[in-house]
Amino acid sequence: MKTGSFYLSTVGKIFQWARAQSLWYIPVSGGCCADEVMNSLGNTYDLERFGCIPQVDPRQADLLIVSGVISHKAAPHLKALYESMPTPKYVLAVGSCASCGGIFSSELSYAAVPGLDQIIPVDVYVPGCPPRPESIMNGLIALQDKISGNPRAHIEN
Amino acid sequence: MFKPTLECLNADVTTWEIGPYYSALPGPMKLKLRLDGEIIISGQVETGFLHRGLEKAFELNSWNSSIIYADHLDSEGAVFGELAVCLAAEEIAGISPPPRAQAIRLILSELTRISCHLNYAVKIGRAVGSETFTHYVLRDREKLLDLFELLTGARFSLSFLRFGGVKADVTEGFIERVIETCDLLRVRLKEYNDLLTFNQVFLKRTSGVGQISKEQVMRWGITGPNARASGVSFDIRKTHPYSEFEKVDFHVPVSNSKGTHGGDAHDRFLIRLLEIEQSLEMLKVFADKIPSGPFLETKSGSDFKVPRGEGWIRIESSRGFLGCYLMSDGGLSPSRVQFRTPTSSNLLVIPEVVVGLKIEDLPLVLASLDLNIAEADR
Amino acid sequence: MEILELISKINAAAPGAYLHKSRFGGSDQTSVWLDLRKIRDVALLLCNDPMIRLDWLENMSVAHVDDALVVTYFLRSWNDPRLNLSLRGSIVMDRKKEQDDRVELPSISDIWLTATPMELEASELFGIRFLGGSQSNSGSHSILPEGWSGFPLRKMRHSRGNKDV
Amino acid sequence: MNLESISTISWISLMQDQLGTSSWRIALFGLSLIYGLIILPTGAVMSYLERKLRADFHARIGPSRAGHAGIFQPLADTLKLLQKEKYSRSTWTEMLWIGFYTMAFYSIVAVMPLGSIALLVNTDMSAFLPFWAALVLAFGTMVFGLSQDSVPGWFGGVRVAAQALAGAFPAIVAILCVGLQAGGFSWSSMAAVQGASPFSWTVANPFELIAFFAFVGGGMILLGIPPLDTGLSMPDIHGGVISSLYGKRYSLFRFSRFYGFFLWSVIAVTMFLGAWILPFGLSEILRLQERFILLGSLELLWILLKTVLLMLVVSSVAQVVPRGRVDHVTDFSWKVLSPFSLLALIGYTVWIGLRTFL
Repeated sequence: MKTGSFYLSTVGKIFQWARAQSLWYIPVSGGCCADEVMNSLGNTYDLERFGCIPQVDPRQADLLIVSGVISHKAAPHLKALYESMPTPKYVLAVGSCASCGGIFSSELSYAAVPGLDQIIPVDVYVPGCPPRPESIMNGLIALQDKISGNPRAHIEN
Repeated sequence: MFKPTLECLNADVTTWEIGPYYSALPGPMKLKLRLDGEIIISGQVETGFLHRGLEKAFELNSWNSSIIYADHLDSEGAVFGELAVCLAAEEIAGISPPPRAQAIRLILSELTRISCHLNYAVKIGRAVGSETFTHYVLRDREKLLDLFELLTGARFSLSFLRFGGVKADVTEGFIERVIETCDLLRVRLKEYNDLLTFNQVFLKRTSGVGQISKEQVMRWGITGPNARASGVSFDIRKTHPYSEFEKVDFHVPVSNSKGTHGGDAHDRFLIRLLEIEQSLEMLKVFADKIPSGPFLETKSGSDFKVPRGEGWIRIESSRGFLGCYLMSDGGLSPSRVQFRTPTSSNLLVIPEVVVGLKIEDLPLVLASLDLNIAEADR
Repeated sequence: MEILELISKINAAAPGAYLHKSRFGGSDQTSVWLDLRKIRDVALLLCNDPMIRLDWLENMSVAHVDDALVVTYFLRSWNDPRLNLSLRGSIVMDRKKEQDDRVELPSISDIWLTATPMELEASELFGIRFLGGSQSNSGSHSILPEGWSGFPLRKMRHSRGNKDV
Repeated sequence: MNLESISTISWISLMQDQLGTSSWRIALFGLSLIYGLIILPTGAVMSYLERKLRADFHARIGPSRAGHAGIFQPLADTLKLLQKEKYSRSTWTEMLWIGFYTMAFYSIVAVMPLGSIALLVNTDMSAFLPFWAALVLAFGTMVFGLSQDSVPGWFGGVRVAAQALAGAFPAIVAILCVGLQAGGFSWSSMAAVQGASPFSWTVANPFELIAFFAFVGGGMILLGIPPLDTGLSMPDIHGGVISSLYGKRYSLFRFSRFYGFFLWSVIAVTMFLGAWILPFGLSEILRLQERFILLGSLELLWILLKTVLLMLVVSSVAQVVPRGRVDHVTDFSWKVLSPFSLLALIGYTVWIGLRTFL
C-alpha cells in the first residue's frame, strides 16, 4: 500500500514529467499549417527548448502533429500511422482544417474530413488559419500541462 | 563523378511502396518503387491524398471568398494563387488596377518568390542532412514573413489582393524594411554558398543526380526554375508579362551547364539562389519607385459580381507556370475555377527521373523538384 | 502561321472537325471550336506537323455549362512560346440519364503527354470516360474516396452535404 | 621516462589486499561502478552537451525546460523511452541482437582505459579488442537488419556492415603506427611513451598525426558517427534498423551508439592525445606520495575531459558537412583514409629505422 502510494505520488510524477518534457513528434504535413510547424522548429522559435525533436518514424514518436486538411482518401493511412505509434501517445491538431474542417468544412468540400477527431482522438487543438508558431508552442505547453497533471490544463477559458 | 547508370546487380527485384506519410516524400503521396539492390528501376506516383475539393469550394462561395480559397492553393506562395484569380477576374470584368496596386502586387509577388525559394533551400538542406544550413535559412525566411506581416497582417494566408487592386496601402516603413531585408539577404546568399552550395560533399551528392534533359522538360511540360535549370529559357514574366513586369528590367537566370551534368539537382538548387538574387535586384530598384495614387479601383462588397465571361491567365509562380481558368456566369460566385499548377507537371517526370537512382538520393531528388502536393492535388 | 491556313489544314486532316473560331474570352487568343469526336485527328496534326508544332498542351479545362461539358485545350509551342491556340468543344449530356452516367471523349494523353493528370482529374470529377486513355477507365478512384459515386464538379446534387447548386 | 616508473598498479590487487575478498567479486563490483558512476553519467552529460552544441551551431537555445537550462533533458528522454508500452512480440533475432549488444558492452568495458589505476585488464592486445567488438556489433546489426522484413532494415543493415568494413582498415593501420612507437599494444605501454605536454604526445609526430586523423575518420565510418551515418540515415530509410525499434530497445540502441563513440574517443585519447598522464608532473608526485585514490580519480577526470572535448569536436563536423552517401563514405575510407594511413605506417617505419641506425 505504502509503495503504491509512493509510486503514484513521487515516481509517477517523475514519469509524468519525463513524458511531458520529451515529446518527440512526427509531423504530418498538408497545407499551410505545415509551414508554420516547420517554422516553429526553426531557430527563431525553437521547439527543442521544450524537448521536442522531430522524428521520421512513428515508432519513436510520442506526439503526432497533424497540420492541415485530411482528405477522406488519406484518413485510413493517418489512422494506421497513429496506430503504429507505441503508447503513451498524443495528438496535436494544428490549424482550423485539422481541428474542425475550417474552410473545407463538410458543406463546402466533398473530399475533406471535417476535423481530425473523426479519425483519431485528439489531445489539444490549436486554432488559427494558419496558427502562428507562438500558438503552436502554446498548444504544446497546454499538452505538457495536460500530461504532467498541471491544474492549469483544466482551467476553462 | 559520373552519371548514375542503371547497374545490373542481378539481385532480387523488390517492390517497395512508400507513403503517403514518409519522410522521403515532399508531401502526402504514394511512390511505388521497384528496387534492384539499392538502385531504383522504376517508380510510380499516386497522388490525391490532399485533394480538398478546392475548385468546388470556389463555386460554393462568393467572389470575395475566392481570394481566401486561392490562398490555399499553394500555401507557401499564397500570393500567386490570389494573383492568378484576381488577374483572371479582372480580365473578364475589364478592371485595370491602378499603378500603385500593380507595384504593390509586384513587390509582394517577388517577396513571395524569395520566400518560396528559401523554403526550397530548407527542404534541400533537410534532404542532405545539413541542419545548420536549414536553420540559417529558416531564420532569414522569418524576415520575409515579418515583411508579409507588416504589409498584410498575416504570415501565410495573406488574402491581401482584391479585384481591382489590393486591400490596403503599404504600411509605414514597409519600403525601408524591404530594402533593408534585400541588403541582408544578399549577404546571406554568400553565406549559403560558403556553407552548402559549393561544399564538396554537397557537390558530390547533387551533381549528376536526378538529371532532367531538355527533351524531358518539353515532353512533360515542366516549367519554372526546374526547366530553366535544364537550359530551357521560358518565363511567363517575359513571354506574357502581367502586373507591369514588362516595365521592370530583369533577366531570367538560365543554367548553361552542358554535358553530363545539365539539369541535375545542383543546377536546380543553384538556379533558385540565382533567382533570389535576381528578385533582390528587382526589388531594390523597384521598391523605391512605387507610383503614388489609389491602391484599389473600387471597394468590392459582398454582392460583388463579375460579368459573364471567361478568362485564362498565366503567371510565373515560384515553381513555374501557374495557370488559372476562370469562368463566370454573372452570378454571385464563380462558375468554374481551374488551376494549371506547375507541380502536377513536375510530378509527371518522377517515374523517369528516379530510374537509376540510389535510394539514398531519392529524398534529395524529390526535394530538388520542388513539389508541393497541396498545389497538385487541389 | 496564319489562323486561316491552320483551319484549312485542320479541314484537310479531319474533315468535319472544325466548327467555327472565336476569341477566347476578352483576350486576343484565338479559340477554334471542334467536334470533339475528331479531336485525335486534329491533335495529331497540330502536334506533329512541322509547320505548326503546337507540341505543348499547357492546360485542359472542363467546365459544366448548362447541360454540356465544355472542354478547352490550351496549346502552345515550345519553339515559339508566344504562339498559342485554344481548341474547344462541348459534349452534351443527356439530362434524362442518371447523373453518374459517364460521357465519352477520345483520349489525347498519348499525343500530349502532359494531359495525363488532367484527364485523370476530369474523368473522376466530371465523369468523362477517355477512350483509349491509359489509366482513367478502370473505374477505381484515385482522387476521390473509395465507394464514392457521382461526379463532384458537375453542377448537380453532388456532395455529401447534399447542397444544391 | 622509463616504463617502470609508471607501470600500472591494478586496483583489483589493491582492493584485494585491503578487503580480502575474491577478485571476481571486486571485478564485478568495479564494472557496475564504472557503468553506473562513469559511463552512464558521461553519456547523459555528453548527450546534453552535444545537443546544446548543435543548438549553438544553429543559433538557437536547445533544450532548456527540463531542469536548470535543460540539464535533465537526457534523463527525461530515457525515462520516457522506458515507459513505452510493448505492442509487438519480440522476435528471436531481436533477442539475439540484444544479446550481442549486451555481451559486447560488458566485455569491452574490461579493457577500457580510464587511467593507470582504473585499468582492469591490461593485455598486450587490448587495443585490438574494441575492434573485434565493433565489427561483431556491425555484423550483428546487419543480421538484425536483414532479418527485419522491411526495406529500411535491409539497407540499413547492409550499409552499417559496409561502413564497418571500410572504416576498420585505416583504423587498424593507425593502431599499428602507435604500436610501432610504443612497442606494444597494451594501454600502459602506449601511455608510457607519452608525456604530459602536447609536444610529447604521440600526435606530435607528423606521421602519427596522419595516423590520428585516419583513426578518428575510420572510427567515424566504422561506428557511423554523423555525418557519416548512412546506415542510420533518416530521410530515405527512416533510420535503417532502428525503424523497428522503440521504447526500451531504442534507448538501449541510443546508449550503445553513445557507448561506441565514447569508447572510440577514449582509445583515441589514450593512443594519441597523451592518455591519462596528468599535467605539471602531478602523476609522478602523487605516485611517489602513494596517494593512489586521488591519482586514480584525477586521471579519470583528466581523460574524461579530453575524451568529451574530442567527442564534441568530432560531433561538430556533422553541423557543417552534409550527410554523405554510402558509396561516397566507403570511397572516402578506401581511397583517402587507407592510403594516408599506409603512408603514415611506412613513413613512421622509415622514421624509426633512421632514428635507430643513424
